[in-house]
Amino acid sequence: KEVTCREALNSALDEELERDKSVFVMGEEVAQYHGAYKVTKGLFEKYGGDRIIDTPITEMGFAGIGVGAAMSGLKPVVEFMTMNFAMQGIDHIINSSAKTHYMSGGQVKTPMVWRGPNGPPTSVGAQHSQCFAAWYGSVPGLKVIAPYSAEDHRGLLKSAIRDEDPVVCLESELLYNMKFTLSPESQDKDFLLPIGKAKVEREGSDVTIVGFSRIVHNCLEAAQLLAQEGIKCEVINLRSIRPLDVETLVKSIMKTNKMVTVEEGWPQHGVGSEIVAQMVENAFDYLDAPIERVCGADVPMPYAKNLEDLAMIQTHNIVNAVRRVCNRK
Amino acid sequence: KEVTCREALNSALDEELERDKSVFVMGEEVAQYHGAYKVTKGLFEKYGGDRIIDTPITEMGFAGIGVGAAMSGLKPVVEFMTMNFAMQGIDHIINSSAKTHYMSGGQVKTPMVWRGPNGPPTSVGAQHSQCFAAWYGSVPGLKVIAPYSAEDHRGLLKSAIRDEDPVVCLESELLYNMKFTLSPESQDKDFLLPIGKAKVEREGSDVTIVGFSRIVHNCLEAAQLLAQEGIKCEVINLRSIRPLDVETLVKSIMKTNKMVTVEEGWPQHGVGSEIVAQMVENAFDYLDAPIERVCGADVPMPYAKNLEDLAMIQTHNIVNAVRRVCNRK
Amino acid sequence: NDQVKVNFNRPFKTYLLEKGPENNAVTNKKELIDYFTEMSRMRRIEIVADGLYKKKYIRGFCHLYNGQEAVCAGMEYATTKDDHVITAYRDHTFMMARGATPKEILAELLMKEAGCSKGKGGSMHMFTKNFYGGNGIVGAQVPVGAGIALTQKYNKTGNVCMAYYGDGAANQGQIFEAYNMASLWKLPIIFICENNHYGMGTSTKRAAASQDFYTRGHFVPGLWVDGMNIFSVREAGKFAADFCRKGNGPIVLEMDTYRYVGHSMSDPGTTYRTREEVNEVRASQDPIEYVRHLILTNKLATEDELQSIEDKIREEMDEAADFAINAPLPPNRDLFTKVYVNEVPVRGVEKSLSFKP
Amino acid sequence: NDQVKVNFNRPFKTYLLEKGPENNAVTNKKELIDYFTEMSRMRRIEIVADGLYKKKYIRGFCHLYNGQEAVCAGMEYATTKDDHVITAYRDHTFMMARGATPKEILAELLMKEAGCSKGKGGSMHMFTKNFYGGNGIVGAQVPVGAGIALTQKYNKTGNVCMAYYGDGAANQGQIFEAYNMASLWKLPIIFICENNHYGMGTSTKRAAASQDFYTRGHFVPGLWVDGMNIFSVREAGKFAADFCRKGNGPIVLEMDTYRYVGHSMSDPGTTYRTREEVNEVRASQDPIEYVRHLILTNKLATEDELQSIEDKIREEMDEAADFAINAPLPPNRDLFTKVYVNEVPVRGVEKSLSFKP
Ligand SMILES: Cc1ncc(C[n+]2csc(CCOP(=O)(O)OP(=O)(O)O)c2C)c(N)n1
Ligand SMILES: Cc1ncc(C[n+]2csc(CCOP(=O)(O)OP(=O)(O)O)c2C)c(N)n1
Ligand SMILES: [Mg+2]
Ligand SMILES: [Mg+2]
Repeated sequence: KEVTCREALNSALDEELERDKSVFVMGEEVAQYHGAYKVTKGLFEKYGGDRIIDTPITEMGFAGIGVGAAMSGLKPVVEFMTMNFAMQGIDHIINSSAKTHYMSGGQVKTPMVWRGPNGPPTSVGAQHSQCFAAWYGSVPGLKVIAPYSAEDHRGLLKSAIRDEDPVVCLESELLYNMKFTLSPESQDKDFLLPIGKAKVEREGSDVTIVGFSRIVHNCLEAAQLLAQEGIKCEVINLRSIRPLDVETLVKSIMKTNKMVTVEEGWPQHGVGSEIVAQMVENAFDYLDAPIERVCGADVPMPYAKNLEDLAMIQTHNIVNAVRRVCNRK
Repeated sequence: KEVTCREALNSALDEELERDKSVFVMGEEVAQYHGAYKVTKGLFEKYGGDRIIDTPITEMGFAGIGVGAAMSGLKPVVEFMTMNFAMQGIDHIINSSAKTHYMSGGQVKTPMVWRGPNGPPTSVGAQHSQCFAAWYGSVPGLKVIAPYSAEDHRGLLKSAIRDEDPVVCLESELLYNMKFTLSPESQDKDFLLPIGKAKVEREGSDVTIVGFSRIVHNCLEAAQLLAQEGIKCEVINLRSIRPLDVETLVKSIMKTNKMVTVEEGWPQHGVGSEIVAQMVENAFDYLDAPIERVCGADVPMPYAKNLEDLAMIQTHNIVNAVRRVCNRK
Repeated sequence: NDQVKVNFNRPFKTYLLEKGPENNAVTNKKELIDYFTEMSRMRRIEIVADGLYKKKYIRGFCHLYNGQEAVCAGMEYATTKDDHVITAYRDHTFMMARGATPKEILAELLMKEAGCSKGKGGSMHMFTKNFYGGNGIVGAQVPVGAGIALTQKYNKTGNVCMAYYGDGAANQGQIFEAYNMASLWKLPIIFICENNHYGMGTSTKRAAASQDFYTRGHFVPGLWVDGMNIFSVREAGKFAADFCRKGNGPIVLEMDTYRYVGHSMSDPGTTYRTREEVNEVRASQDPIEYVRHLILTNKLATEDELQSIEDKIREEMDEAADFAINAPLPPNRDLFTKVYVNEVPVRGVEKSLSFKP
Repeated sequence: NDQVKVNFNRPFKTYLLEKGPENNAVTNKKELIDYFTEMSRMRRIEIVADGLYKKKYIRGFCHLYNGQEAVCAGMEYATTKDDHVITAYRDHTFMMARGATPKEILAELLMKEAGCSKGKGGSMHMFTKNFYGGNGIVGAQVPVGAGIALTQKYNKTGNVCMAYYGDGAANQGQIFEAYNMASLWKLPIIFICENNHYGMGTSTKRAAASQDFYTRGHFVPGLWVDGMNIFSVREAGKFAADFCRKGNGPIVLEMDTYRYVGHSMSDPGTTYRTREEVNEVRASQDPIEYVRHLILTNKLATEDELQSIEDKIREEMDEAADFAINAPLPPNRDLFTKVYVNEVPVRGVEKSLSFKP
């Protein structure tokens, strides 16, 4: 069955709303408008305004309301129109949701999902293009997922909703329309993907390419191009940013001895930096070449297409990096 | 001359207020109460309420006001009582101050300083102990400084105030009372330290220890202890998180071939991760051992002293890490 | 017949309400003794905490409630334990009002495993049944409270949420966002502004363009309440809870009250206000002395009887303090637990000191 | 004598003001022709942008102002170019009102180096003298505007800042924080709520517990203004600027207006409101048609004369569009410049593609 990632998210929400009456969805335009990106299409009609709640444009306020609802027994799925706007309510994500279980000695739980499109779409400029994977991924108490395929979207979001901890789900506007085949298992109402486990999307023995979210597509594309040159790439889709599946990465690098990390966010203190640090800590003696990081350019996102193209990762950037890593003597 | 870091900040503010009428200070309790940590003592009396402005407890609002003032020609020094509360206004720091110069094609400037105590003091629990170095350090358009000594505090804050870009100044409550000797040069009214340059606090040939802010003290302590075992540590005080002085780090590691990074923040996507990634990129062939990261434990900060001591870096943790790095065969 | 009628000499002020509560209340011996006892316990636990702090048993922030007891106590007598409460960092007495024992509260302050948050939360982060802390970010607890109220509406429990915040917090934007959504969605929430006239060292008139906090909800009805009088508080609380339970949506209560002590332990509390001001409030409006006075003038108990209540409280708190002092710290392993609901590997300060469940 | 008296059929409503402006205004031929011209230029540039968008010359968000022209234009005629303006993302016409040329505006939309932001900002991020954008985060521009007003007070310039925001934005907490500080500090700021009745697909009554946006400052005086009538806007603007310049602090103007088009280009704008509603407003309240009507009924110009103004505008805008289409993209090097005021090394997507100044 071919579905878009939008449909995958939609079906995951639908099934979990159906399954558990304590699950509800809130956010700007999620109900009557069906979501700015139509992810919640049809849910308002099916579940009504008590469970699919349109909020005013007050991110800090409804983030706090989400936390309070979670603390008192509900399971909110809080949509931010984009994760850029979540910055207005980020204090609640960090200080109210992530830290409370610990601070309360385990008494209070905040089972909830914070979701929305993250990272650069195209042509919307600097304030609407930031990737927050590294920020949220740094915070103990949060889990952070970043689905790539339709299967990822279904399996991870369903797991996130059922999780007892707060989970940040970083989506990509550019993936919403992308189509993937759903395996029969993944169509099951109880199909869950474990949070904290990466997926080897393609096996290879020469070099490991690691990415997450939308850019996995380009990683796979690069791998295909490189195969024609005889370079066998292993492509790892992280799926989760936190917990980070270091084990799978180490296993891969022990085989390939080379790695390229790929992320759309800024380089400094990024997911790539952490992966390099982990590989140095855990697989130093297996490293045959310095790990290269391919990242979004270290600038606020420009609007002009030529500049934006240069600011965003293109498949050839990954190809170049892999070649350099593989050709190093 | 011996002064505390609090006095160093205070004199820097005083001199810059004196020098440039467009400089003003705003924040909670900065004027009549002299600052929650007394950093602004005496300034209200000297410069009056128009230039030393007490704000209500509305971080998002006054952060925005600071940006607007900077855009229209003033040079605000915005104090957050602690950087934890800056999270309420972080959207303005990122989206309004850091990105505007770029988005406007260079037309609009936001020369301003965002300052306040950052990272763990002691015994105030999870919501008041977060380190934001990695977050702010990831953002193009921002400069981020993290002074250690009294000289650092004076020279970096004065540079920050005179800088044409927005600068985040991450201080440490635990340093405010710490005394340092000020060299004669550093007492000069025009004493400036360059933003983006690290300082070699202690030279050594066996291993490089890198830290910033308060923990540099422990790095130096560790170096002294290790000297007794014959391990010669080079200690680098980063001073700036962004731009990160990769050059100085590379120079050091080319000499010592070993490194330990030390930071009080959480490990994942931290400053240490970036340093490891940079060393792998720039000095791979000089690395004789995996770089070890010593970081705050990956938990929300607990209150109980025994747990807090375990969550925070102690000098012996640095010593242990250095020994491991040096004894690796 | 031990009924006592109390007239309020600082009457309610109403906002967007046709009629507020009556400016008097009826009480009786049992209630009066209860109120005296409960408020005295509140006062006492803070005095004990203060002493323990000065002896360095307690570290960090420690915000005491002395002077404000009538608010916390009065609201509890106006509602039920199935209703919900959230407040900021000045939370010790709220814990007690919600049923937590002095032992677990003091043990928490003393960082012990037996503390209500297992020593992990401290003064600002205490939680118990239907009480959601103990929050350190000024104002943040208010929308969280609205979320708790949302749950009540969602589950049709008929219960309300009381969300407390200070006069300083009252300017935070997120509180206005909460007012708006609570009104739109008719959430059963009582917004309770404890106006103790200062946010740290800043008096209300330097922080708030309008100091009529009971009107600050703008489209939310409100009541100004003498927060030093437990009966005013109780009547306002009943009125407000009833208003919410009827599905009218939120209401704001401004509690006019006073903090006798400094903001936290490092603040002497006398640089931004005079000692005279503090003494004057203490002498003329103390909430406990007021109840004592009612009891004595109505001859419902003797001075000796009250003294013996106080002695018992002193004993209870001293015992709790002893317990807390002698209780063990949390085990080191706890550093790594409760980060998530299930135990997972957690990195320590050194990688080699990491936790494996 | 070409004076024309205009009576407002939708009178002002005042809030916390003893007296608002008169419900009429006097104008003359020159003004009427100017207003007609300026508003027509505003309408036209948006129509051209719309066309260029549909031809895929413009990408991403593009928020048009059609229908709201009287607000932006009227306020400009009430103030001077030394006063300051900040708005959200619906900003093209504000740029023009502040003196930017259609060429630089359209070039920006078409991502060209000749654009006002050198192609880096796009539709939402335009800036020019005393105009601070073009801001994409709903509500954030309002405290920033208060900061610009702070500068005016600090430097005693006698100028005011106009901070625009939508009805949807009006619920954002930071706006209330700005109201409070602006009042406390008596900042010369005009808060201008452009109530076009929808924030994206949400009507005001679903988003705001009170839809009287001119009163939402609570302690800030306010005026409700017919935002479809440039004279009402102008009189309100003069009144407000005068109020601010006298040191009275802030004032809120609610501009009742309407957006003819969808929220942005992907929104047809007809799922949450009916086509009839849109057509009805357009037919009965159009701000440009109103001025045309005044000119014609007062015989200050002929239809032909107005037509020739419109033709000239069309020419101006077509020329600007041509210019924009043919202008070059920014040089690739620009990717790395203006991150900071001084050029510094910047990392590219690949480290090897990094910039060295
Ligand atoms: C967002 C935020 N800003 C600042 C602080 C520091 N702070 C803690 S309490 C306080 C004063 C609050 O005053 P008020 O709301 O009146 O409560 P009170 O202490 O009087 O009970 C401040 C500024 C904080 N904890 N959180
Ligand atoms: C903080 C934030 N939240 C959400 C958005 C997405 N968004 C952009 S415009 C808009 C609607 C704003 O409506 P209104 O303030 O009425 O202005 P109008 O578009 O009608 O001019 C929304 C929700 C945003 N840009 N910023
Ligand atoms: Mg107070
Ligand atoms: Mg609108």
